[in-house]
Amino acid sequence: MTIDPITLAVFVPLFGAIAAFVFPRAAVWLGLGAVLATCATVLGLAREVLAAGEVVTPLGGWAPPLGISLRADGLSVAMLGMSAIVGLLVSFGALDALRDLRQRQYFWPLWLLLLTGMNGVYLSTDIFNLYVMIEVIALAAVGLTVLSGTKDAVRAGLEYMYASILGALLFLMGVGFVYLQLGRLDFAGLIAAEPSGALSAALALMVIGLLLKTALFPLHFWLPAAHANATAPASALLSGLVVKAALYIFLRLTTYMPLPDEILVTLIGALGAGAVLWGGVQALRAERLKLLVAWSTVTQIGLIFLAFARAGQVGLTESWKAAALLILAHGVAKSAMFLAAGRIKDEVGHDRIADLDKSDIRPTLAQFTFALAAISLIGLPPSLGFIGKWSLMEGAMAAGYWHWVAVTMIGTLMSVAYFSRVFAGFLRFDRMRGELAEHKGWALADIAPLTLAVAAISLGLMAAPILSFIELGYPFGELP
Amino acid sequence: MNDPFLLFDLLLASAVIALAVATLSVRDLFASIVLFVIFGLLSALAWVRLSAPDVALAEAAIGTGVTGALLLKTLHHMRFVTGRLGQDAAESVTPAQPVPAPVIWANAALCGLITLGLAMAFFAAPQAGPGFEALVTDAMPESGVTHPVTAVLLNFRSYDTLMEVVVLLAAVIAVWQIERGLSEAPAPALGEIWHGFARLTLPAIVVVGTYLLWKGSEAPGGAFQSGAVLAAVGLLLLLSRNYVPRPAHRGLARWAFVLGTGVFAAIALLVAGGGREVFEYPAEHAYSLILLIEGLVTISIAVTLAALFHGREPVALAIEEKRHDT
Amino acid sequence: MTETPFLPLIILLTSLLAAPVLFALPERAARLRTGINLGVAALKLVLVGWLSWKVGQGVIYDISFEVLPGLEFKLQADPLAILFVSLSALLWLITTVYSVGYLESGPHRARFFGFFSLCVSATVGVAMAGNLFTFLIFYELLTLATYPLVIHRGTAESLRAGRIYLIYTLAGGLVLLLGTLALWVLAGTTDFSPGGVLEAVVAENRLAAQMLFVVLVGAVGVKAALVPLHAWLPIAMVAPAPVSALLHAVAVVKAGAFGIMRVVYEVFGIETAQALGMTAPLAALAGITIIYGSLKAITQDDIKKRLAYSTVSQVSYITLGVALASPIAAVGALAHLIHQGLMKITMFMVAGNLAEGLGVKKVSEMDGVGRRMPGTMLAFSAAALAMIGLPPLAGFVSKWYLAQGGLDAGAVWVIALLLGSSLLNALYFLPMLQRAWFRDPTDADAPPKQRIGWMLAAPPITTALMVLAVGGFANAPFSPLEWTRFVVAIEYQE
Amino acid sequence: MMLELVATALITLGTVFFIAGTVGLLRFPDIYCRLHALTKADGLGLALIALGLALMADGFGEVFRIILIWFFVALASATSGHLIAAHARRVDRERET
Amino acid sequence: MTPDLIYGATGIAVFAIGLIGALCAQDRLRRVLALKLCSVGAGFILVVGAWRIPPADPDPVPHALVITGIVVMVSATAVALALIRRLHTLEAEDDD
Repeated sequence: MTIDPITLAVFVPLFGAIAAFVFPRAAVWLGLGAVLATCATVLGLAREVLAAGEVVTPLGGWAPPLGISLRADGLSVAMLGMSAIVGLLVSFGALDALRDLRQRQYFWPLWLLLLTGMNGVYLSTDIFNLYVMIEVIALAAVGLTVLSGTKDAVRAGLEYMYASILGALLFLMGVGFVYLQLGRLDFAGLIAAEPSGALSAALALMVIGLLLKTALFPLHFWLPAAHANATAPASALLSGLVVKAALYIFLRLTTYMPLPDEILVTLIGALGAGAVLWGGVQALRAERLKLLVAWSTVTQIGLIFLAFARAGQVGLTESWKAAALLILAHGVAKSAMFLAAGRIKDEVGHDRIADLDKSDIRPTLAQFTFALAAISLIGLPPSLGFIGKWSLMEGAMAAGYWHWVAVTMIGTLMSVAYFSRVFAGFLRFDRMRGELAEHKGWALADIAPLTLAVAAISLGLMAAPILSFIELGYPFGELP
Repeated sequence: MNDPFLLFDLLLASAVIALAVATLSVRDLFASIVLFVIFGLLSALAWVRLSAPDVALAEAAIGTGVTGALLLKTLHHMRFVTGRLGQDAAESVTPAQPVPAPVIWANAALCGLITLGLAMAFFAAPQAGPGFEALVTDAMPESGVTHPVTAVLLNFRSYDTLMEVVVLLAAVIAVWQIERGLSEAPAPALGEIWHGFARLTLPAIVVVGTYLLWKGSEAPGGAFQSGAVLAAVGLLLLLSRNYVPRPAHRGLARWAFVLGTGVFAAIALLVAGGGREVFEYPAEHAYSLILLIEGLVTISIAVTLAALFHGREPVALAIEEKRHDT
Repeated sequence: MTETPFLPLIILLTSLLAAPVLFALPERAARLRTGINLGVAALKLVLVGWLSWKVGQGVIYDISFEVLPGLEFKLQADPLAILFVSLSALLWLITTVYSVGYLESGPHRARFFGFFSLCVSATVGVAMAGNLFTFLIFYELLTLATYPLVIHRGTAESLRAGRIYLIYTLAGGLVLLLGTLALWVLAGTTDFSPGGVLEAVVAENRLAAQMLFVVLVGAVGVKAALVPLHAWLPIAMVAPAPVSALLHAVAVVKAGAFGIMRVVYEVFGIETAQALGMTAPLAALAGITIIYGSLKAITQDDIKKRLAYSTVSQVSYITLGVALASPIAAVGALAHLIHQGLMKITMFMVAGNLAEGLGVKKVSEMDGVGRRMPGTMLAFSAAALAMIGLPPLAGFVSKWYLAQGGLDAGAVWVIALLLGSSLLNALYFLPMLQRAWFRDPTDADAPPKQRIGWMLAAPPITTALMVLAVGGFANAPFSPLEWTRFVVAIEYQE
Repeated sequence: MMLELVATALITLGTVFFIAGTVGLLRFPDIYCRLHALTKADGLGLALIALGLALMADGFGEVFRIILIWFFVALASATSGHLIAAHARRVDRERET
Repeated sequence: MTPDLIYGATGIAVFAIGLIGALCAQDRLRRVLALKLCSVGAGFILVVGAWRIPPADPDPVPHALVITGIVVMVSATAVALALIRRLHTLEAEDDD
């Protein structure tokens, strides 16, 4: 029995989830083992992709359009890799962050199902299959959102659930229209299709659904509360990884079914700009640390769409590469930041920004980690976020779209402003009620977020190999 | 075309639309749910008209039956919780911030536009155009079953179906997670007649469910419809308190939830190798493998749907009683 | 001819790798921390010495790797870089000694020295950046590493100053990013190369090139404290004395001035810049900054504020020398990069000592301090007189060359400017000397607030001696001035 | 032919009963009357339709299935009618107290 | 005029009604109902797409997809309803 790593990438976390659910007492170890095994699988797949450019497996031996095949190229493996590695580190972070036994028992199966769903999305070549996968993600993600069980979390989780279902149903409606027009649902069919009214409608439905799921302004309404009220590891997964799945589908779709009009590209860019500005304003006003971080996710999603629109329709192929870099950068940095924020909250006992400097406990290493992650999110060199922003602005400039450059710069300044609110809370010492408490300033639990944050910074110097890897198999539409 | 059924179609379509509007516009939530159930059944009828009996069965059993039961249970729970606080239980139970009228109109206009666009796109799309049917016909001999829908679900696109069962699994895990420690609204006393009814129907339902499963390989029916019907057994048992979940049953329940998914996935992997892909059942065993998978998936679906209805994970009674006291 | 191509990288890494170790050390491990600090600083100085020797012999160091297609991270050790690297390596060692003394009992020492180390790495990186992209990376790192130092005290005031500092420098960094991008888009390279990389662009699109000049010089001008972008500098003086010394003499302001050199000489090329008509306005701006800074300095009573405005003024000599577009003025500018560093670091360390030892923070409190801290005040006097431009001290040498350059470039107004500026320098430094030496202490019997240890006393005296030496032995081989001539020969492609 | 006529007549009659039941459901004043109309009329209507269909059935198997359908639907409607009435009575009592 | 056109229009109408409800409904439970309507609307479109002019058999693949969709939707509904129950209890406890 020899099984390709490409199928295992979906099956390993699935079996992990099953095992972790059936044996709740051993959930932690089974879960960790499954995530590790997923990492190994992805590594194996990466090797195959490096050798062959793309890997395709028709499941059940039925070739599309009748059957469903899995396909991996550079981009999908990059997304798989990001999920696996970020997921592994967040899993380590969860060991400490989830102190409640019941939370632990449910965290692992839900998280592994989430991983199953995400990996499934990254390997899928069939739009209906994508619909099922985003539902797997949605249910697992909502389960994780409300893991803390507080009223705010449940309320936010419900809001998230509504948005998720609606997004998925819009997508499903789009699938219906694709079928009406083409009589098939695989990507190859989409690529070959002539433009038509039904396909435009389908694209519109699917894109709106996906934008809702990925929380692009003004469809972001559900995100801040959901991400801010979840427990830290869940927030890290939701913000760092989950929103990327819908983004990835959007990327694939717009590559295979190009947006029919320049105006639409500009519109999406404008929504991105709106996200950057509105999210920035809200982050400036946020009273709690995790809420601020959640709003920063809104702005970062906007930034990714700015990158998408940076050079208009003509430059879409290149623009997607910039966006992909930003997606990876945000995935790593944001998960680090949420874990660090969770650590700070755990140590200090609250996460009210205005009162951080009153605390006589300073979890220094977590704060340092937070700052490192912020550097990447602000886009300061040499972080991956910086390289992403560089690519964004480079393309916009080369195309003469100075307005996108301006928005990016304003967004960057705003991010400096809202993150420095937090830094002030870390570094101010004259408002403490007493002496600085004897606190060693670090804990073993800081290692996972720190690793992520350091990765977010140093990956920037590896952008060239990353870029050449994600171009394997021509995911951005240049056919060989 | 002078199809005499067209009038029926038009009437049915208008009824479906009217019920959809009514579902969302009546004040009383209970009425709303009842209207929804009728809506679902009429939709199923429409699908029968469109020669989709499998879908109609699934919609009637799962989309309407199980969903309706879930909705009613939730309504009951909400009224119980609110009623306990001494408020008027008959009124809308969710504290609602009124949506400003302009927003409603804007949304309605937006939806109107969307509808218009979709309708235009729909009427411009090719009608009754070729789909997968030729491919399916060609592949049927190798599928191991004779009913095309079953062949699609459990062979050609079994990956989707596996993931669908995974969605169910995710749902039940999420629900158990969400309802940790939630106290239960006491079930209403249903009386002797009900118990007699339950006793009489239970075996019949089991027979029907099994029949549907068995029949699925050659005619409309199959794991999902059968699972839903069998889940009804669970519902009846739970409602009549003939079965009360105990903490000791948790382990068994977990196994039952994952049984279908696990075996389905395991078989998918095990058949691979020797030039065969994952999910590629050897033709000579395809029928038995599909039947095995369907059988186990049915059990999982039935148990899972019943568990979704029951909601919270069975917990120790002591905790439960304590919660009731407070 | 390349021998050990990794030498620049090693120099960069010495302090960069020391930083995490210093962060991780527990507060109590003071001895170990000091050992690492001094050891690494000394090691770096030795390595830099070796590097200078090699570069003096004509070895070219150049290491690079691709970050994005075509875009490289590039370190190079050209003579101009050596000039700045040597300055920072030398002064780092001295400032480290001083900081150890200064912060002996303060809180957060691990954090302080970690960022201190990072700050020096960033400076070295700025110096050795082989293209504007790499320059940008270290320029931003410098901002990030200095911010925690500026707000080290953690008071409301220092946080406010830190915020202003951060806003100015990060906005400047953002504009630099914009300029770098524009350069990359326009020229297809961001490499530093004598003579510039923009000739083709200038021929094609003069306006774009001019705008690019404004953007780039404006961006680095923030750190160089060119008026009107200087406001952060006087505010940032709330930082501890060693940090101020670092900011004013070694790292931040100098990185800005150095950036102006790189931009004018190696991005545009002096001839191109001149042809664009951008040098004259820059020179005028520098002139305005020189006078404005001096005038503001006169009105300050706070010693550190007065010194800060003095920096605003003095650093612009460098800009002026660059903008005059005359090789002789360039020699003056480059020499002033070193000279001003030595003079100003002396003064800030002295200011720190006065505050620590005597509690004197204002000029009006300086009566008779010369008698109470003679060594320290001698150092201060030497630096102040040099700053005014008393021959043969360091300041005189640079001003002399600047004046000659002015004549060379046909800008006679420069002479007047320099004379006026020297007069103003005298007006704000001499009263301080007069109070220190010729007035009786107001409370002569008051015991010193705290004894000044050798770690605080020795560094300013050392740097003061250097001030004397670089002036007195200006023409000796390997003196800054000699090296400067070497650099200018390259930049002017003679 | 004859059979078909009879069957059609039965089904039509059944439908009339159903309609009558529905009118009753909509027009009668309180829950008990409504239930009365509904269960009675529908029970009869169902039986008539089932009978009509059974006459037209292809074979014994189909007849058997129709009988089963009739049996279970009648059972379910009787039970649910009872449950609704019982519930209504309980609510009424609660309201009185 | 053929049934597929009639029911296709019905599906779109139902979807739109559900959409309005999902956006405007004030009541939590009713929003779930609205979403459920959307899913039925989408189901209509797929079933209509599968329909072929009578002597021909319909395409079984969309049928399978709709069945999958129905099961997925019931799962999502169950989770949403569980959240509603939980939230309602939490809010009620809060008011005590």
